[in-house]
Amino acid sequence: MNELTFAFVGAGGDGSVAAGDIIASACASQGLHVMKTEAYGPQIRGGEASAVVRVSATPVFAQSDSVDVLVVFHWADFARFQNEIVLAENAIVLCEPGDAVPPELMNRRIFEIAFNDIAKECGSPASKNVFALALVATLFHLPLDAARAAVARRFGRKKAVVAEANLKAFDRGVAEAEALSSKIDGTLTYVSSTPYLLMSGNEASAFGALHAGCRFFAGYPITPSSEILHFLNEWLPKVGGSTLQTEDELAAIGAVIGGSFAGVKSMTATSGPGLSLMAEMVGLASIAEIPAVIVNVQRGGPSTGIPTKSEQSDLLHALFASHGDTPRVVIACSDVEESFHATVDAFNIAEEFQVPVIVLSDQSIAQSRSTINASSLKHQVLDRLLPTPDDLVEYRRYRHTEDGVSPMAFPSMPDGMYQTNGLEHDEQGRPNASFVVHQKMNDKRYRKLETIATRYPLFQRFGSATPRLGVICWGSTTGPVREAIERFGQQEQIAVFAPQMLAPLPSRDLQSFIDECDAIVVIEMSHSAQFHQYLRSQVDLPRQSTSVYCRSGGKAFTATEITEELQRRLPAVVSEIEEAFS
Amino acid sequence: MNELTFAFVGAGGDGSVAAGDIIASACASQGLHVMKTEAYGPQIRGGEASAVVRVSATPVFAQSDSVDVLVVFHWADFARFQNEIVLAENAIVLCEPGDAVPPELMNRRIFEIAFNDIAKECGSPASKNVFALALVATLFHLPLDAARAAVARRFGRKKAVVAEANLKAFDRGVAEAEALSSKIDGTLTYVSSTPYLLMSGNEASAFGALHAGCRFFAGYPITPSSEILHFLNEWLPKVGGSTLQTEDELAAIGAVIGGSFAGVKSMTATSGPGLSLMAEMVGLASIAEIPAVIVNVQRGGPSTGIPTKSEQSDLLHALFASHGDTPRVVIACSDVEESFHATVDAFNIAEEFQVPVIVLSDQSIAQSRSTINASSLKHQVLDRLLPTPDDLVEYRRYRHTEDGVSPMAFPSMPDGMYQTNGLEHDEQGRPNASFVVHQKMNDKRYRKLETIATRYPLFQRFGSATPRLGVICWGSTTGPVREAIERFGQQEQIAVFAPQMLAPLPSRDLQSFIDECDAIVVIEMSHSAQFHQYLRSQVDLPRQSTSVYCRSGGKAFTATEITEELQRRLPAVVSEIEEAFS
Amino acid sequence: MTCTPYAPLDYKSDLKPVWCPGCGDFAVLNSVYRALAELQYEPHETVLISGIGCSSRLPGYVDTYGFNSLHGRALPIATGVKMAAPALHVIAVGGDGDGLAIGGNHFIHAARRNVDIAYVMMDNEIYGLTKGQAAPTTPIGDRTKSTTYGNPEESIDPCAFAISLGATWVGRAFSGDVKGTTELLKNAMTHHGFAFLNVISPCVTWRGDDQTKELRAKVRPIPEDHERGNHEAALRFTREDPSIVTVGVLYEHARPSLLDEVEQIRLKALSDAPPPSLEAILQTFSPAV
Amino acid sequence: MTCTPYAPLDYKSDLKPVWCPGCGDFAVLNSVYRALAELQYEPHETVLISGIGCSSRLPGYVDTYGFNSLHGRALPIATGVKMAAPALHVIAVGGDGDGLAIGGNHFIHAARRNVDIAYVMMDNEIYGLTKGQAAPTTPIGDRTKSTTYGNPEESIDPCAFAISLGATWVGRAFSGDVKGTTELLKNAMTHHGFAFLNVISPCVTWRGDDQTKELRAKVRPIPEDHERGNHEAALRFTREDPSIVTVGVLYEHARPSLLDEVEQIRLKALSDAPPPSLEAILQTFSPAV
Ligand SMILES: Cc1ncc(C[n+]2csc(CCOP(=O)(O)OP(=O)(O)O)c2C)c(N)n1
Ligand SMILES: Cc1ncc(C[n+]2csc(CCOP(=O)(O)OP(=O)(O)O)c2C)c(N)n1
Ligand code: SF4
Ligand code: SF4
Ligand SMILES: [Mg+2]
Ligand SMILES: [Mg+2]
Repeated sequence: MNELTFAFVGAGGDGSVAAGDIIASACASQGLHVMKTEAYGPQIRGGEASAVVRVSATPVFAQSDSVDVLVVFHWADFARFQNEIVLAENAIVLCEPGDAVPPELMNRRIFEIAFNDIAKECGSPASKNVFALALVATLFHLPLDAARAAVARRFGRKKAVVAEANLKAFDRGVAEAEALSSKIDGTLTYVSSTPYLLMSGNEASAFGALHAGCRFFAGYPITPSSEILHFLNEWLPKVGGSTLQTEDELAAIGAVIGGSFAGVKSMTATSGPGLSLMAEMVGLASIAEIPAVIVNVQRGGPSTGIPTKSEQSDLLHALFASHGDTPRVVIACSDVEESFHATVDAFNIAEEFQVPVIVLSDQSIAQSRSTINASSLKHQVLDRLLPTPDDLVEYRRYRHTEDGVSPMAFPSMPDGMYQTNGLEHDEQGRPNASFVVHQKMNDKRYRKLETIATRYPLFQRFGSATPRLGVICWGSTTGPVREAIERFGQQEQIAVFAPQMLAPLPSRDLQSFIDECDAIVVIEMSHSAQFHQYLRSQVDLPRQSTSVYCRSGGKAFTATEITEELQRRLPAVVSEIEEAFS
Repeated sequence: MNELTFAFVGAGGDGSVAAGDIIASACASQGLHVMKTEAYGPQIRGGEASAVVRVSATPVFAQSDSVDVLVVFHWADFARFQNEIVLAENAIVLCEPGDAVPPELMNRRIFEIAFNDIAKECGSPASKNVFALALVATLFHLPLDAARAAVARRFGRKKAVVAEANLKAFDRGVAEAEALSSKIDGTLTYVSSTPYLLMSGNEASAFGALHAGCRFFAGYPITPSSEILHFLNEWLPKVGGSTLQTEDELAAIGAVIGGSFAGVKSMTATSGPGLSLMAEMVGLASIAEIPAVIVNVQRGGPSTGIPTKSEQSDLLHALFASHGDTPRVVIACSDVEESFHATVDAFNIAEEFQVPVIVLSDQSIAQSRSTINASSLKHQVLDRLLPTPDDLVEYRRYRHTEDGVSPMAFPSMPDGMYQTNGLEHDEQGRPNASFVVHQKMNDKRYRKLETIATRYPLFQRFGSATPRLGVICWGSTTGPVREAIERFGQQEQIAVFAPQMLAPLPSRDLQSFIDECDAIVVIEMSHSAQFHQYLRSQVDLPRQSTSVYCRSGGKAFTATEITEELQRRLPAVVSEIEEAFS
Repeated sequence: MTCTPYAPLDYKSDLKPVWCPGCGDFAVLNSVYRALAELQYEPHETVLISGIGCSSRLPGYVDTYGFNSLHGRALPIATGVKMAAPALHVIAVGGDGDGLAIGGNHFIHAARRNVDIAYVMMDNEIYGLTKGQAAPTTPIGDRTKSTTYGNPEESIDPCAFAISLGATWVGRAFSGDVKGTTELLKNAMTHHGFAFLNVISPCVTWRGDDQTKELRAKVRPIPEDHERGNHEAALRFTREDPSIVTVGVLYEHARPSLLDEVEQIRLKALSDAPPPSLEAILQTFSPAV
Repeated sequence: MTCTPYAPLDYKSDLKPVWCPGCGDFAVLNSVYRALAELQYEPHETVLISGIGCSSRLPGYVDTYGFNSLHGRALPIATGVKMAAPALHVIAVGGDGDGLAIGGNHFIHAARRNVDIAYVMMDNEIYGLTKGQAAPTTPIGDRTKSTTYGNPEESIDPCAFAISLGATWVGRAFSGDVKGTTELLKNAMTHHGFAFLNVISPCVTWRGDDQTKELRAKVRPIPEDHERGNHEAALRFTREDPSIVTVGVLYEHARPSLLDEVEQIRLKALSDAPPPSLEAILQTFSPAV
């Protein structure tokens, strides 16, 4: 087999997530492609926990449709995840003897394994996850040595008895697998190669910030973005930077604007509720033309909503929040690797064009871990336009220029002193309430977006070169769409356009894509079809032949779900074309 | 003459605004139509001040294009207003002898009047404004007795000498007018009738709130909305209500949500920066389905922008701010009278449908005073759907219903107890993170908008019944557009569609309007054409035959400006139609 | 209809708490049930309002009217409820992060206004729900998820904060002592004006399983002879030796509450005249006036 | 290049103040010019940051780097500036409404963090710019545009606020006394940590033309023997008889500033190792680690 998906489910303390981690890192270390997600019940500790690990010899772009191998420590804990963890029809299920299998799963291939007893025998009841992972690793031919090494490392820091018990449990798992192997087929076929890195989207964003030269981070904790704060809190001080955990999100973006005004690349990270609180400050950064990077990790909304699950419903807020005519840039990322690139682009654009830039990620990217090739994490870094000595003669901070970008002095630069504000102002930055100045300054600020649109027409286009059906999607929806498209193969003439640059949108490219297709389907995870509303406002979507597949979040898109939606639309394309020829 | 526009300009303390007030109220008391605006320099006291009063025998819908009669106490103070106060070609200008007239105004009909000296003669240098208004009132046949009575009332509360001096100045003005009258023509022709009320948009909103049954107001001062706070602070306690001046806008909308949750109709009022801060709370009101009315008086943006001038650039923020899929209602008002109706509608809809409702006014409506017929300030008042005894049996606060509206208990109602939140929740209000519940609840909340759209398809349509050119505009732009349309008369086949309901938009009516027209022009005061962007996202605007006239705020639209824009587009319509028939 | 008095568990809602086993908030919830029962508050006349956090989940577990609102915003909402419907018993609850970080400004102004509510802060010296970042109450130097090298910021004592800002009743409780906490809750709930109760409520998950035991050993009742009307004396119990946690009523002071003021305003506004009709109000816009 | 020392007016920008004639803020501005000159701060190494209000217009009139930001947000911005560029002189300025109403939460946390900036509040007991509504400093009972029947809320003493929240230097000045204000400004600006200076700066437009005269009569210098290290003693000057306004340094206390802590964190983070390369950081994601 080319790929397999494993799931571990149990109560907090059962070590499901750790088991997933060890498998993931063992596989990544052998050059396998891995995508790992975790999910929890609402209880912070001791509640339900699950880990799903997709392992593949070829690249993967999404979570898989269904799980091939499920380890359940307690069926009671499985209930919470039953909508999320879908078992393949011939899935193999390993569970405790005597723990009643839910009737609807009775038709899967069920094996009773006395996890608890065996772990106890090995010297530690807590080692059952290690036993379980060794068992499945052996059964399905995952990299066993790497897994054992990972266990050794993980428990090496603990007391010796604990480490010993776990290694014993591992070996016991390997041994027990022998007995089962005859009953279980379907092993993973792969060739080991150079190891991949294993990173989450949040880590990739945070590392992207370091790479881009960010040296000041201010933020307020919020799920599912807090890992960015944690990472930078650990690493920024080592490279001469600093972080500030502020009292709230108003202060976070305020401090970022301050740091940036002072000449240092600065960033904050948040999720929907925090981004809502930042609306006013986005306007300040926009009118005072101060670079600012905001990473917003979307979760289920509105309001507090569903903090631990994904949705693509902060889009219109990111694009349009803040009163007044407020130019800003919005960049999407569609996977872990793009979280890195989008963050570096965000800094480059923010700095070069002196605008606030919002990076839109979401929980499914930010908190899942994927394999990444270290060599793909390269990206050119650009800096702010500083005033020349000539510019500093009667320096005008907001001098009108062709592309709207005026050289920006920073405090400590002699002769660069200027007084700025959030009021409308003239070229010197002096408050000015006249229509003429206002009109000209609005022009200047919006002109920057035109240049950005030309310089950064960022989008992905893939699939058929001569599409009949065009899919437009963005962000984390792109992965499942890609997998769905690949299932259709080339004959079906489906192509996908996924803009990374959401504002300014690469409208020209998008319009020609639309014009090439006979029919368009917009796919997104927002109940109110925010992306479709936005697209309509920016490009011309043919009234008759455009359809939308949108739904609420709280459950990941699968390739199968999208394949079905596309299939449903393919006959329409066909009949329409027939009509056109009739 | 059918109408005249007067302007008074001077330094703070010159009494320009008081002069305008007295003229306005004298005219209103005789059944004349009046629109009065004020403008100031940035200095709070002692800076430049101006008042412009348009007086007409027939209804007026906008500020006039130009001023017919200008009283300038100091030319130096006029400079600040020169873009706003445009003098008619044959304008009459009254100014101090020896105060040099700006060269570009030398061609107007200039009369030197020794305001200062005469006022001193009357016993108070501060009475020059009264002298001046009496002079112009006499010259142009404004209601003189009413004006004198207004002066008497105004100064009756002051010291006797002051009152005397002012009445003396008034009589002196009347007398001086005799001498000038031969040189000045153009008097106002009108028939006295029953008096009108004189109200500002902010007062009309505040009164609308009282009318609708609002008994709790929480707000934070901000220009140009503070008058709503001031009015309600004075009047709510008299009708058993209360106001709270909060520490910030987050608290203001929070307290409103609290008051409303407790069963009392509640409101806040703010301007752009405040509305930006309220973004998160709008989401809470939306998901917890708590009625909340927010009056947002737009000013120049972005950020602090131009606090004292109008713009229509909070539109997209009002429509889309707050992360997540957040249904809300947005209602526009286009003049003072509509400020009343929009506010009552806002309460009716908020209460009946348990949604947050944003009323969008702007500075040009909110702070200008217009004549209103008291009898037009009637409006049906609707209340919240309370649970029946049957509903209270195993009460489900968020029960799924056909129109999405579930009966809402309030604290102190026995058996109505429920626990709500901003998390996604089930029918009982219990937090629930499952996709199925989320999808269904999103459905429920958005379903309410559908009913609202059917019940409240609020729009104005006027002009030709068989339009070739269709104008779409909203809010304060409607007044100048109406005046422009009237100039064209019936032959030109221009019609106007101005939605009062911005969300949900009366899309069906709007679409048929669009489809009726050969060409469409969208007119708005926003640099980034926010209204046009929004319209595109909601209805189908023909790509070829739609154009936009938008610009930054900071200067009112005039009927002439809009007439010119329409004129420019008329030949296009003609040629297009010709093409169609060729 | 027979009238049996409410028992503590009559206030229990159907929702099962999602707190971690051993979390101090369970005991706070029990104390809330008891206090409500001892005061025989009508469930339908009682409103619990919270922000966001583990602790802010509490209103969901109490079968009164309840509102688990936004992070940091319990107090403005509670103020709105109380002003709109003064007859209700309004209790705001939440975490230390909720009330002192993002909600700090509302705390200042609720205290200053002396709004007639009880505010119960479940203080665990950490952000529990977001999985262990430093709160404004986290001791300086402590390592947390967001303070890898030790917390650089001086912590706030919530009681000192409340006393300094004008709260008219300030107490400290330890959640492990349900009887004591119940008493203090009752005191806070029946106080006239703004009452602040800081309940030390351990987070076993992010502050360590030993928290409860360690705290129990530190708890001391406030001396009988403490003058609770004395500002300076009260503040002394907020700068204690770290080995002591004094519980009890730290401060109490009588001044008019916000609702007293609102009532005064209504009287002044009418000055014995009958309430004006809408028509009468409208006539103030008549140019003849 | 000859080096003439900066004179006060060298710090004056081209922008003409828009304050009302007689506004107390003119004198504050003069004191700022003088203090900068006496300290010989390099204009390009100095940053003034304000919120929104009449008083917050001040940075526009000073030819250093300046930022008249958003209502209530001067302190977070100033904190960001100082953390990002510690060598700068960072001075936050603004009104009483700006700092105590909408900005109150940032004041709490700036003080607690002991961030190395001076914060100058121009206190006129009113919202000037929005034309005369009550501020948190407006005395209880006062009528303003937003308190038709008298202000129902107890006012805040900004110095008491700052002292209680952990500011390490707190002073009060009267704008009419330029010499005294200049001295106190210099003190605040050179203090190590968070220094708060409350400058009583009358609003003649909304608090009456007599404000300045009346205040001048109330001003008293702080007694020579005042122990500025003593919390309780300092607080006593914040609960004064309304006929007295004591000016001077109320409180001073030494503790590590935020930047001291940041420096410590950097040292701890590296613990003598050289700064890691990006590649080294990336390798922490290698599954083999
Ligand atoms: C605006 C906003 N910012 C951040 C968050 C994330 N958040 C939820 S609870 C919390 C802090 C919880 O700490 P505390 O209030 O002390 O409650 P505890 O969980 O410790 O009981 C944070 C930061 C949020 N929900 N909303
Ligand atoms: C978010 C926001 N809310 C409200 C305002 C309106 N506003 C501007 S200044 C101000 C208060 C001014 O008072 P203060 O800070 O004391 O300054 P002063 O004018 O008295 O010097 C207010 C409420 C605003 N600009 N932004
Ligand atoms: S994380 Fe801490 S505060 Fe939250 S429920 Fe668990 S123990 Fe309680
Ligand atoms: S309104 Fe008051 S504070 Fe503002 S400039 Fe005038 S006097 Fe000064
Ligand atoms: Mg906490
Ligand atoms: Mg003030």
